[in-house]
Amino acid sequence: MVNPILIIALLLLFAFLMPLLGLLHRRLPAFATLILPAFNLYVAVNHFLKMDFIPVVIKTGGFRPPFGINLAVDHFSLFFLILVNAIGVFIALSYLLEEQDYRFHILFLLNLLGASGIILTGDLFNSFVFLEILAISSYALAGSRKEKPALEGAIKYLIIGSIGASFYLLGVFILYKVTGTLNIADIALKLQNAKSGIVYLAGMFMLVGLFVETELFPLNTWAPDVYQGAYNRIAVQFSSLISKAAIYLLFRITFLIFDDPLFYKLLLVVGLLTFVVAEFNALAQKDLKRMLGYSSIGQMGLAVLAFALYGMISHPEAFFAATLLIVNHAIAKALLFANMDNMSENATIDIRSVNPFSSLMFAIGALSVMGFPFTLGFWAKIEILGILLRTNLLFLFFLIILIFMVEAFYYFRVITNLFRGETVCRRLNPLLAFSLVVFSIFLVYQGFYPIFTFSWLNRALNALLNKAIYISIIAGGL
Amino acid sequence: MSEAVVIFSVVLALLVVLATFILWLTKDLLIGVLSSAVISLVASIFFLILQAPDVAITEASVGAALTTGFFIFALKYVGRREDD
Amino acid sequence: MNIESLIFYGVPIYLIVMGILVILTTKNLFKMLLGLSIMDSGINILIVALGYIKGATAPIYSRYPEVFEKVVDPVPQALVLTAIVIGIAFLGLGLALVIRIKEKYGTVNVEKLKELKW
Amino acid sequence: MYNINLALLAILAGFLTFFGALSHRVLRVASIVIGIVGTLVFAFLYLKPDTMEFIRMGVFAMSFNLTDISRFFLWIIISAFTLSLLPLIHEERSPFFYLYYFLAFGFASLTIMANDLLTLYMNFELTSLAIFAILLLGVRGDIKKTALKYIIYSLVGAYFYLGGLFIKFKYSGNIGFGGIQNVSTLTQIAIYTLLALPFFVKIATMPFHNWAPDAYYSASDSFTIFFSAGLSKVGVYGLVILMLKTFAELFKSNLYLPEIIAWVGGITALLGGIYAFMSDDAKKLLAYSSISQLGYVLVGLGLFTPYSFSAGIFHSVAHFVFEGVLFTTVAGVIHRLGTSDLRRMGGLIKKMPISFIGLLLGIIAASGIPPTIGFPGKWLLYEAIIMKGDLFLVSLVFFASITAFLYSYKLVHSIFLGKLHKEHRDVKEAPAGYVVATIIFLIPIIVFGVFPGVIFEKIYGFTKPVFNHDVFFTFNSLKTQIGFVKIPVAGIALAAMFAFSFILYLIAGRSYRAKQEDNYTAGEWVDEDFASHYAQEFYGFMRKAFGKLLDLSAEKFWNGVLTIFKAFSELTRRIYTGDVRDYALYLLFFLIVLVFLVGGKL
Amino acid sequence: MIRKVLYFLILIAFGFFILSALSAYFPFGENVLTGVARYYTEKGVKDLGGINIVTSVVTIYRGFDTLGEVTVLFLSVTALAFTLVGLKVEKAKLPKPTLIMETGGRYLAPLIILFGAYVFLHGHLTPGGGFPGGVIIATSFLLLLVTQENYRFKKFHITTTEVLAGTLYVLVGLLGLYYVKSFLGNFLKTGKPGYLVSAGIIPIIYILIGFKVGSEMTSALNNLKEGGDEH
Repeated sequence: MVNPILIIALLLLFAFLMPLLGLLHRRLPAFATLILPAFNLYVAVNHFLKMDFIPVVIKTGGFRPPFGINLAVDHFSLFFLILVNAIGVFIALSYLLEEQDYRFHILFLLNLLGASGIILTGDLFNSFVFLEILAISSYALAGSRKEKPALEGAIKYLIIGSIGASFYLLGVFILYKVTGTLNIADIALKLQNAKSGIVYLAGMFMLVGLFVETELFPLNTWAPDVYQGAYNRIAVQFSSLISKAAIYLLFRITFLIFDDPLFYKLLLVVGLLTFVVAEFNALAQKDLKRMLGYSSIGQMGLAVLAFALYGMISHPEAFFAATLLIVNHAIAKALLFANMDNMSENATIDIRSVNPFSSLMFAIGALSVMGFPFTLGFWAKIEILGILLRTNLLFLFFLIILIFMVEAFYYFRVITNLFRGETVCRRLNPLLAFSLVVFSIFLVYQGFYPIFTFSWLNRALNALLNKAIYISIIAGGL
Repeated sequence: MSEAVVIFSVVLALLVVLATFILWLTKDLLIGVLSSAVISLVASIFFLILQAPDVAITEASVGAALTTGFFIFALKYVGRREDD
Repeated sequence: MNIESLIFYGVPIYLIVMGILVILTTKNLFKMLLGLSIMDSGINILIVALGYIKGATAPIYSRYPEVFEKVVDPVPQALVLTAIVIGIAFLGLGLALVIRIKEKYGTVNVEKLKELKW
Repeated sequence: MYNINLALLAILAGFLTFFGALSHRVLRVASIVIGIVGTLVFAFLYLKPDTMEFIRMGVFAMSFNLTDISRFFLWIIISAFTLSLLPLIHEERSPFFYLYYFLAFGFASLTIMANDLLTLYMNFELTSLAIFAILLLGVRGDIKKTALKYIIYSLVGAYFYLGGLFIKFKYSGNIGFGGIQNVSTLTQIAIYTLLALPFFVKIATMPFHNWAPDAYYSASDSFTIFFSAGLSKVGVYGLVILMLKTFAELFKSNLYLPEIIAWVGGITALLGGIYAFMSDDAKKLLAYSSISQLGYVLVGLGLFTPYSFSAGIFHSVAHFVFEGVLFTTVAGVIHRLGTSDLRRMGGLIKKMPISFIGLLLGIIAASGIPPTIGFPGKWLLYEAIIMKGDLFLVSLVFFASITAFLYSYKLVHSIFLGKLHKEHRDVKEAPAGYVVATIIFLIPIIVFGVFPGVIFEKIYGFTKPVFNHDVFFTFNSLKTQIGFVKIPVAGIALAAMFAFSFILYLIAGRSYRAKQEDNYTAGEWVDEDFASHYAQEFYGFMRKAFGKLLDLSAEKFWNGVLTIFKAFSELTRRIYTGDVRDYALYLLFFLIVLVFLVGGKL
Repeated sequence: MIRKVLYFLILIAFGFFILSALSAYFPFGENVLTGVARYYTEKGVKDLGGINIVTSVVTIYRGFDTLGEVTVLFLSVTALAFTLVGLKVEKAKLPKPTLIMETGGRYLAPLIILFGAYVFLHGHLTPGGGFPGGVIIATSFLLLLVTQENYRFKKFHITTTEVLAGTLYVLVGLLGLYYVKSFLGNFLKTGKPGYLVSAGIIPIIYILIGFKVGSEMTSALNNLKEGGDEH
């Protein structure tokens, strides 16, 4: 098996080499951009299949944790790694046919690096560093269109994100002060029984930083602007790659370190607010991409809500629902946003002229987000409603169903327009079209027969759920 | 730490307060940049007092020199006046 | 709360809040970046101050084999080194974006930067 | 195992027709015929009761089961589908249309075969989606609005159904059709309401009805045959299965729920009838008539006495037959005339005789006159209500049937009677497909009208286990505690009365054909083309009477709901002021809130 | 105005709350080294032979962070250049440097570069290290950019230095992976603490970092001054 550290090392190596590659041949950067995520995907899948349930610790600097920084590789992190890199591969595929500044490819690779690093690392401050890599590359990518809206969204995101990141750093350091270590597992070990108040304060500081990246309610104000302003495939990265890596970190930290009712309650409230507000805003949108962005935010809120329900019914089904929703949302939104490339520039919700292929793709993606039967989203919806009912919160249950109706309304409004619009065929990027087809086939096939997703998800969640093994393996040294 | 250092740092603290207020209230961005440079200089002295020479030298070179350079070059495009 | 903690905790926290205050009250993007930078310096000072130990020297054993001094916590300093560099990193990007915005909008006044809303 | 293949076959035929229609019209016709034949052959040979399941995961397994009930309704749908395909031969539509058409049939059949609530839900949703796609390819009216309205109504119903499904699962531990034990009546009623909602929407019960007129109006004419005669039975099936299998105890024990549902049905029947004879468009009229007739069905099912229940199911069969023939003939007329506006028709009796006969028998059946199929159901229904002793309901249903007479007469008069319009001089009889379909539809109208026992026997098969009532019918007569009718006799009597009055008319009738010139027209010259045809402002006085009723429409209510949602969203979106300082302010306040959350612990 | 004052008061109150909380939990200056810090201060020199513990922590113990840090810097410089590509504004000229500035700058810059080199060479012995050293070198270029009118340098050289330094850094890490089975592990002899040639790979890493940071910052400054390179 390949050492997972190579995922990061090679990404870095090629990122550093990229200017030279750009000088050698103008196509080389694009190929590198495609090959590296593919390599990561290979490594991740390989580990996922070969590994047993004990997490693998990869130490750097030659010192065992907590003295050196370590990568903690288990099925849960690998699952997210696979998700992120698969999206990365299919997005990078479409850049083969396009002229891009080599710096753009550097940004893309480093964005992927940040996501992979966040997912792989077992060290809290290291996660901050990778979060910054992710964030800064995201700012640049958000502004990469260099038009008015893109720059505006980017600068807003930069200001809010920087404040959040600073508080995240502060929280991390307070945790270090309390426990004398920066290793996640070690901190979890030290904080298992006794949490002093300052730990809660640190947790809140860190949550502020994470909420900005995971697009949760009061701090997601930048997100719609970025979604509307950025290029479509950058929007794909935001909805399917960046926020997913961040939400991985949120889950990991909340479950390992701050495993406390207060935090679950907070996440529940925030997730619910995010979901409701975002879906209602999506109902009122005219701009199609902005609408999709709001819907994306809402899905993140729903995932966090499902995750937070674990605090009430301590039953793994909550995590299952949340993660399944994340997978479905990542792929469906990748489909929807990438599909926007086939539609006219800044299309509105009553879009007329569009080609049949992209209408079909939009329909599949939208149905999957809505959780229509025989799409992957259906199972996610079923799981969510199931755990909502376990909690006996009937009010919440019906509120969520109501919001589902709102969602269905604004999506079907667009679908109706799409299928009545006179069909004008535009030239598609064939590789992008290929990626779209792959996404849609995955969604529908998994909707018919989700055994594949379910089994992998179960393995991932087993890895997440037995904390004890994770902690004892990684922090056992001390 | 000794009395003298404490008094010295109190003076520095007052300097920081002054600089921040200037930065906050001034309409001239160049003055703002310079006051932020002053702040990072004070910060580097604080680092020195707090027995962190590595950080001090980094902060001095990065915060005081380089950041200021960045800001001043950027100011060339943005313009000095903060237009309300 | 003695005078020292008032200085070495108070000043950085004061810098943080002033940074936020500048961001909240200015109309000028450039100035917002200034606010971010002083906020960062505040966080850095706070971290180093939290790692300080009375009567300890810097973690450099300049007279290594003979004397083994009592030193302050090296980890915060290492972290702050990283944090400083990260700070200037997003500052540089932010400046570039601001310059671009100045080019496109002709102004860096956030009240005129409200094309995307609602 | 075989039953599923019906759907697969339909989907296959759909794709076949899709490619056929892409290539050439002959191929299209050929593949449609193949579809008809294949469906029928399969249905006759392979439909045998058995169960199957696949995709098991956790508590859920996608399971199908062909019980007697589902087989009964499946046959209705199959016949409606195949018969509606005949007129479709003459329709030139986009290839996707045929695909969706077959898909709708396939998923509807799967819905009916489903053996648990979740499987039913999934296929029900897909049926709605297919119908939505067909409506998107509609021919007249505001197609987008119609399709959107339809899918939203169905989805709202379906989501509530999903909620009810989960609550049922919570209480009973399974998602099968099995009943729920030891749960308070109120909870059961709530669950029933949630579960039944999509089916109420499907059979267009008031106030969930107002997708129907637009949908019938704008959809393709031959699809409306299938839509009204076939697909609405999915809703009836859902109600029946819920009442018989899941909530039988509830309906037996509870006093109010049956009454309420019956009343809802009655009101639907009455208002539907009124709207029907008010509307000046043939298809809207038929749509409302369909709604009103399904209202009768709901009355029968709701009362939940053995007689009423059997009557309801029987009347749903009748509904399939006469709505089928009515929509077919009207579709033929529209196909020839190119308009569905009643005010621009008239005098076609000589041009399209077969269509006229079909329509005539259809409306006779719809008005429930023996010996047609409309009669036994309504008779039994009256008996049942009277035995229940609910006189208000009786009068309600009675008035409803009067409206049935009114709109039936309006339909036949303004299409076929009166004076022929000039531009319709050289209209021919409807094409072969329509005619054949009409004739085939006419057979059951008479046969099952005279021998209802054939159907009642089937119905008895699955009402017996629930009500264990004794047989109340022979093959041609019905007998309850308070009444007895031998249908041939009744039919002959009625025919005799009709003959007598006709003879009287021949002897003593003082009528002669008036020349056009004899018309009194205020002294101006009237040429041959002047249509003195009483179709304008038909029932105008009625409109004066019921005008207020027309004003208060459920649509306004639902639009109000939507407006409230929109207003709320307008409110929430204001949070996202494009000003980054506000964003920072949110961050600060959120931070402060968080800090004070833990402030106590510090 | 009233809004400003209101925010000010709110924020001051908030800050005071945080301040009290912090100083209640961590009284200033009286904490004992526990956990990893204890280990670093006690075993650090023995492990790596660098007497500057901070340097050891930065480059080896938490070397992975430092790699990430370098990446962040590289990322931001790239992003800056990428964002400024094709900027179309008339460049407001800096004030024309006087003779003194020009001459002083010309003679001062090499010394500053020398100082920067010293700083990152002695990173494991004295305060300083790669980042300050590199930045100091960059500041010398800043001086040249400000004082020397129409001063240019070959972008190609800068880029090559940057690429080589970064690549070599990663390669050193991979060598560690090859020799001591750990990325960025120290695979050289630690040598005698306190001497210039000691502390294993720490000086190498710092030299590379110094070159990388210096070149990156220089190109960033140049980009800011020239308003992006015409790509």
